[in-house]
Amino acid sequence: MKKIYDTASSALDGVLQDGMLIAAGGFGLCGIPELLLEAIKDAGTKDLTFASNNAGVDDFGIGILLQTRQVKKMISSYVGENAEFMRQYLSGELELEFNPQGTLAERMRAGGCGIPGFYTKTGVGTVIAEGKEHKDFDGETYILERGIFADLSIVKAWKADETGNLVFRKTARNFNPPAAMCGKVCVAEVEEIVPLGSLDPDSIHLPGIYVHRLIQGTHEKRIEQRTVRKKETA
Amino acid sequence: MKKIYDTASSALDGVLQDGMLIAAGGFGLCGIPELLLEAIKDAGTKDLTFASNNAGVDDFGIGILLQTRQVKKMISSYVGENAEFMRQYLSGELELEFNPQGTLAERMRAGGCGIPGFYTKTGVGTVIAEGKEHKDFDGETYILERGIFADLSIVKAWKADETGNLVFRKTARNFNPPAAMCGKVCVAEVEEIVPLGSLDPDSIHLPGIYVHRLIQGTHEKRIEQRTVRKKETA
Amino acid sequence: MPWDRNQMAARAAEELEDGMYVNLGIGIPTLVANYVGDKDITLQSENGMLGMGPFPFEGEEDADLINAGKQTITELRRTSYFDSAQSFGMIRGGKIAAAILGAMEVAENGDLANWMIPGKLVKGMGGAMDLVAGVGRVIVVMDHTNKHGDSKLLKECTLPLTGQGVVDRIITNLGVLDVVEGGLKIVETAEGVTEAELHDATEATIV
Amino acid sequence: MPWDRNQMAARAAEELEDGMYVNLGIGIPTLVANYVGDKDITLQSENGMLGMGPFPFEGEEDADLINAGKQTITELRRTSYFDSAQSFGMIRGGKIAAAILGAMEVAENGDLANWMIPGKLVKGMGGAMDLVAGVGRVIVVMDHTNKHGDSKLLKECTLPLTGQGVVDRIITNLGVLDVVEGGLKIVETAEGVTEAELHDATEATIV
Repeated sequence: MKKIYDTASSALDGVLQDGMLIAAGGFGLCGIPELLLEAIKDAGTKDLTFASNNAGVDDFGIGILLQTRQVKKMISSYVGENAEFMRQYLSGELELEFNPQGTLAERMRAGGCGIPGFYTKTGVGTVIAEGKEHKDFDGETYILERGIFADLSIVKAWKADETGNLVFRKTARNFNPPAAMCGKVCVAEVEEIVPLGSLDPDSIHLPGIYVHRLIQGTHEKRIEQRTVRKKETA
Repeated sequence: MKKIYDTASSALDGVLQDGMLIAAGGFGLCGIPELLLEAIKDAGTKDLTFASNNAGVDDFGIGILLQTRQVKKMISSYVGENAEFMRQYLSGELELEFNPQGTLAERMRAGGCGIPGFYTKTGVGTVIAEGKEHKDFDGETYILERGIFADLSIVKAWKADETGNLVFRKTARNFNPPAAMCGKVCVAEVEEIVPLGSLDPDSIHLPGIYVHRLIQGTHEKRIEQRTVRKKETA
Repeated sequence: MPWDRNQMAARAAEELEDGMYVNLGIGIPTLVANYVGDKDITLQSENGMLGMGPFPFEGEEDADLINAGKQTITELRRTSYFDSAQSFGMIRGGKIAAAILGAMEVAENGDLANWMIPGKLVKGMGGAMDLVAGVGRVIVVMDHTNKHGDSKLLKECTLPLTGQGVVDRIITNLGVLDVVEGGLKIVETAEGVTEAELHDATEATIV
Repeated sequence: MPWDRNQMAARAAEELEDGMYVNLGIGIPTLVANYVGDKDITLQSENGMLGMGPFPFEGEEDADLINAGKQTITELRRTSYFDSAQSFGMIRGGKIAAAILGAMEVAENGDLANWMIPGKLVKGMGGAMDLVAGVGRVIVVMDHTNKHGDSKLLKECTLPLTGQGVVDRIITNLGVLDVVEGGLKIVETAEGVTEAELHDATEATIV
């Protein structure tokens, strides 16, 4: 069973469908599946719903699919830094479902773990709780949040082996493992596919069972807020 | 804030109380907190409830606390291999709450993640579902399982640094991370405390935030079923 | 002639396809690994491992490396380790394509009993309830009848259930049966076993 | 004289004790890190990191290493990385001792609003709702009044809530107040600010 594909487009061949729900990894522009997003743009798939913490910026990440009007709805926790998003949202062209960041991450993990619903204190007493089931446990009130079961997951990792075992790097891990877990099909893009046996089995962040297709590519890895400090002179 | 203690007994000083709920890591005899269990035996703490996948064997693991009658109740998925356990259970001296293994692991993780309840298909239509809330999601029936919030967690890892970052080895990881997460206080025993900075930050299995006290010790690491194959002669 | 343990295991191995992630239970199911040939199968051990290898050579046992039956095993080049919550997350989440399990009883509606005999020794369900509820396909491998010659394929299970309506296919020493609408359907019989013999040995409705 | 941003941050740093794991919000809370002195504080960044270090030196920025404000940062010897589900698991699970956050409004019952102004730009709550619901202690650092001189410490919040009854302590440019039964209680005033001045600048009930 070969999981490795040559290009992002070929790795998405046959799995894209108008109106589908896609879970995407990444936080801000860090650890986003930039090559797969480009390929979805090229494929022209429409009416997409994205479960993704952010919506990219105007010309990078999910932002490029907003420009082409391929996105119908976002399930996100934070969508600042994206003027086109705001415009489409305020004009009613784009639906937006806000989820608290941790609720979104847990909803993805829950979907991947066969858990259709879980209770959380997050959002109780806020607009987030409106219309959701409330339940008391040991005298405290919680709301029911639902697992996300996506049609497709797209994620970005640092290294992979041919069986799809993935390793992430630093804070680029973020939403990638939960996003990968909750999709019926998961396609991963990585910086390097290494020989089988060269990843430490104790240090694999996402086992290959979650990864159905795999590409290696060159990533721009854009930095959103370049902040530095001065070296003190000795 | 020093987390490192000299002995298992000193690491448990002040945290043991009769009647408390203890979550313990380990699967079978693999990755069990053997030194801390010995110290609990020495402390003589009584009426304990253990959330632990197994109950050890008669003279090792939680089994030693069954011998001394320090255990009131077990929350476990499998308690074979333990004659004294069976005797106490059948005579009514010991309570036993069976949990499916995955439900037990998820209940511990849920407790550690502030989730008081979650829905699962596991056990629907079996004795496990009796008395539990049933709920349909998308046409399928699930039961509500509760997060475990333990008074104390005891776990065993391979390596730690002084801030309590833990690394496990092979299948000795098992229940240790979820058990560690669900306790108000977590005490860990490790084979080696390594200098700060020598663990790869991308490969830490359990961040030190979950670990309040730490000891280094020598472990017997008993093997329950020694199975081997013959080397074929060339 | 009915199949022996190894023939049953070999027949069960035919159920597995290239690229599958599979969980094998204790007993005959464990033997299935010997018959996968050059198919690319990855074995899950629910105590926290994908890519389970064979038993170690003598002297190379590692106390930190065991399977769900607590036996010492080895790792492969594809192996990954994870904790029990993650392990059962992938089981419950349907990521494991198939589980091959032993059973005490299977009912014609797919009910499975394999964890407890009331009044006798109570060991616990371990991961069996999670597996049957979560994996893509549940294949039972067991003798067609018990020691007393009574059918283990029943109209209704008499023992406490492991799962309700969970079994897809049953491989016994007499043949292969699928759980379908209204009862069990014979897929094939062991060489030399007639359909009539299989009917006679089966309490469950055969459709 | 009211405290300036740095004095507020320094005062907030006094809330932190040796061994604490802390999450700092964007703005003034970020400055708190400059005032922890030799206390052993571990900073969490909710995008998946414990042990957040300072900004990198120029030329040493790493696109894979950012904080929750998307700024490039560095790691420390104690650093660990994890995914977002684990990160918010520790937040929701109460493992983070304290969060120091900015706010638009705080009500006398501890309600907090800091994520949205209806009709204006909608950016989202990010991790703020999770933090206020989950961490051990929520400390708000903000100016006592808005640009128009109106109190930000209110009887009731007018903006959509981030959390209900979640704030423990408020540190403003005028002083420190605790949320207690019946309203806010003055803990201290900034040097040179009288309790009367603080009363005058506060809409919330002071008890």
